[in-house]
Amino acid sequence: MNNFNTPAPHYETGSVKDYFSGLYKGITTTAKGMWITFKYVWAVKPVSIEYPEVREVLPERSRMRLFNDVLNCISCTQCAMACPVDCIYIASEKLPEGAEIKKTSNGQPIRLKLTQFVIDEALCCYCGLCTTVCPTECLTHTHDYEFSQYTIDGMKYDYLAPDVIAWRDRIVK
Amino acid sequence: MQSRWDIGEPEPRTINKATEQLKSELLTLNMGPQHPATHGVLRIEIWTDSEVVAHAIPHLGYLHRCMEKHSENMDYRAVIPFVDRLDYLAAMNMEWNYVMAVEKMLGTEVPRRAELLRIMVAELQRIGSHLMAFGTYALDLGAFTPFLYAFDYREKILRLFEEVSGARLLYNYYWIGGLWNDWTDDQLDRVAHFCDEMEEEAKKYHELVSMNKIFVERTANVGVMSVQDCFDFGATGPVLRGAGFKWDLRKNKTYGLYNEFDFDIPIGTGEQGVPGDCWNRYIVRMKEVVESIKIIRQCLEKLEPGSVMAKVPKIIKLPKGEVYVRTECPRGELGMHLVAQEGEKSPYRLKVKSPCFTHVSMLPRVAPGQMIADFVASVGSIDIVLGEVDR
Amino acid sequence: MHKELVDLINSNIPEAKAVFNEATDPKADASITVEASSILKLASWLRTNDHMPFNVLQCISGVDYLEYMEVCYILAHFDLNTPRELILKVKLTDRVNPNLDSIVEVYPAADFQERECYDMFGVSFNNHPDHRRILCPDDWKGFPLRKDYVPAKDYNGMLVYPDNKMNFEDREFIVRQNMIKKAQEKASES
Amino acid sequence: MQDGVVLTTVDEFLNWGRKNSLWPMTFGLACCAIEMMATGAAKYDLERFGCGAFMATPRRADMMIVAGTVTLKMATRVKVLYEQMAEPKYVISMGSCSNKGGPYWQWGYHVLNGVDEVVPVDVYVPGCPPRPESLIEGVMTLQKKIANERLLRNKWVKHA
Repeated sequence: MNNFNTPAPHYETGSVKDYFSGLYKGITTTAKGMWITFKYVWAVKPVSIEYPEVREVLPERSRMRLFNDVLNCISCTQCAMACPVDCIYIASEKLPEGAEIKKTSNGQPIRLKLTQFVIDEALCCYCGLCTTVCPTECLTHTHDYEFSQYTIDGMKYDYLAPDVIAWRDRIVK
Repeated sequence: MQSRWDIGEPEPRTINKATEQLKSELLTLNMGPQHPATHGVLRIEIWTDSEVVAHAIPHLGYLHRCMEKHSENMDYRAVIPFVDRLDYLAAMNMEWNYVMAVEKMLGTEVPRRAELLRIMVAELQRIGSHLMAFGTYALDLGAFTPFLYAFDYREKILRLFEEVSGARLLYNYYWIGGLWNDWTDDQLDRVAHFCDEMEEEAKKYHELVSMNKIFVERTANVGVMSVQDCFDFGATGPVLRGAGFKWDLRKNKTYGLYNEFDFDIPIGTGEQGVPGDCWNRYIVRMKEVVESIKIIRQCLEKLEPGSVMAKVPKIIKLPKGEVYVRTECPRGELGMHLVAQEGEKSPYRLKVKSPCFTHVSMLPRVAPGQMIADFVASVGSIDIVLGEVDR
Repeated sequence: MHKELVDLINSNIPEAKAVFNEATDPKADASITVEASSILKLASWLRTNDHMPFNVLQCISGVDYLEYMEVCYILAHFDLNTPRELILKVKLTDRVNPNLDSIVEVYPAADFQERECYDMFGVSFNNHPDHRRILCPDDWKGFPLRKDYVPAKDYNGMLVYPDNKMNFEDREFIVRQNMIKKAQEKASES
Repeated sequence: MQDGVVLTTVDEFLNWGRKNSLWPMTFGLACCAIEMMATGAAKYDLERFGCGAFMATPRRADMMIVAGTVTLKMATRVKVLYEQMAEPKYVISMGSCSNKGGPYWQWGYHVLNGVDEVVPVDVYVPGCPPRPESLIEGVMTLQKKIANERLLRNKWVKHA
């Protein structure tokens, strides 16, 4: 049949009885499947969540956008080292001699002045390794996932900027 | 009188001399990187001889994300998110394999509750992965509703995982020395509730798809891979079990605490068609879902309170040496060959033996003589995930 | 299992010169090192002998130790009552054009694995049916998983590392750069 | 013609029609593709926004959701697929990998850092992988962008 020695597809040609039994089986099994789906008209509560109006409550540990409460940050750079993707950029400098040592919420002294804390959310892989090594628990995952942007630079969050600090009262309990 | 239609014996069809010399040739089709039936970016160059596949050449590498190069530059804990992204449908099993390799070299003793929870979570992930395989396989063959059913139940599993680990698909939940955090009793009850629902659901899928005459016609006796083929190409998992060889690492080379559980290994017995064809591979996955439910139930009974994380040094440094650890993943037998140098913070070399990589290499042997639609069915039946094939 | 297998190999295939290397750490795995030239004969013997057969080739993983390169053949025996697995190592000293015999006739599974080993390490396998790169594009230069591989900056027109995306202005502050600089200064003083 | 009332209302009407029937192309690359399928499935239904019909061919698609890691070998295909789509076409880059290379930006010698190297991107959806809700929010931001486009006015008004 073909001159490229491709093996011909094997199809066994059944008898007339096979034809009709196949026809019967085809109709009954498909009808049974359709009946299962038809039962969903009255038997099952609708599954879909109308997202913009109905928002699902995220579980407590859900890892969405990161937030760093810079007042409690002692700039120990543990998170920058633990990050597998290197998307956390921290810079700190010595406090001037006489300056008084402020304390974080859980009592650790802040000896370094944090000058830059930037997380590039476009690179971040949301794995949560940084939040586990943070000694003062200031770097946490929040629950907001609605921050798609038109430009790529919109995703580099500078946590020292006043508008980002303003999120603090919404997030930090 | 002679009727107009009576022209006597019609002469045989004559072949025009000119068409005698016409040479037909093979047509190359690209089941290209973007194709609804290739479950991702796999390109198969099909040489077709009028709708019958003459031979097929898979081209891989469209999702080669250089994971092995990354694992040489990350410290041991930071490699876990990259191991997640290998087989993103069974991320927990991938993590478990890597974490078991590191723990074997490190020699840490994982607490019993963590070991039991690892088995439970891995089996839940196996159900989720098989649901995905069931949904997309029915989608390949044209049935859209099973895809919605499967994803409805997959969402329930993802919700459970999100409450425990925090992410829906790529968890970073298995840590070196145990688990990141523990399951509360309320979550464990929901797992038990899910198991009961899933049992009815599996019966429903059986009626909806497995016994459907059209599905059986499309998959029985199609893409037959015998046991000898599987040994030649090193195929494992549902492909080998579908061919009728009872090989499952959870039973044959027990790791973790699998020896304390009793469950049996479904193999392709050839109810419909021949063992080793697409239908048997599919039905082995469906039966494995029921077995996994059994394991999860036994796991829930055996759980007793305790710590979930063992004592692990802050910076992990492995002794010099290499280890090869194999676990049974939903797609087959995953193996990780970890080579470590003395006093180095990152693995020296991590080679991932991916089951789907070997299954794709079987396609050129299955393809010749199949119609293109059957070839789509056999590609779908071996359930490829491209993140793991291309690493 | 390993010692017994080494004696078997040395008795059946003398030029293999199998050497059993003890696991360097009690928790790690032991392996057997074999002569590079005898790999094809050894593979066919390993698959068909009746003392300790290995009917499945799991994977071929290359490891680059800078002075020499090592190709590990990981074999397994799928059998219900005597499951076994073995790490078979082959040392290749020349880095310019290391090559081995392809064992595709014995284990068809080796087809893709060898192509990947060639693609990542440059170990060419003679009389391999389809000796192309498998993961990287065909016109890719260099062998990525070698330790001395420097990734190319761009690949036919597309920038792999575009400057505007590398956050250089943030990276001056990055902690690792400072640590590396300090380490270099200390190294240069001492 | 000037930028008068007539053209603006016609533009708005066309934008309204176009933004509510964005047909995406089935273009799943990696893990984000699974979340895209979850968005298309029953629970988080993309069909409610008119973009549930996943078209297999680029010819019939209006929107390309680049879901997953764009490797160098795949980048040329992404460009070809983008060019085969009919104008007006939009691109949503879903997930950190296609935004800026994601976890593979530093050591991935074969990974393209950001899909905007090959195709113009309209909306970047962050996340790895993004939740189905954040993908729907990405589609809604794209719809906001389409709502005040000036396709007719740019074409016919001289000093647009």
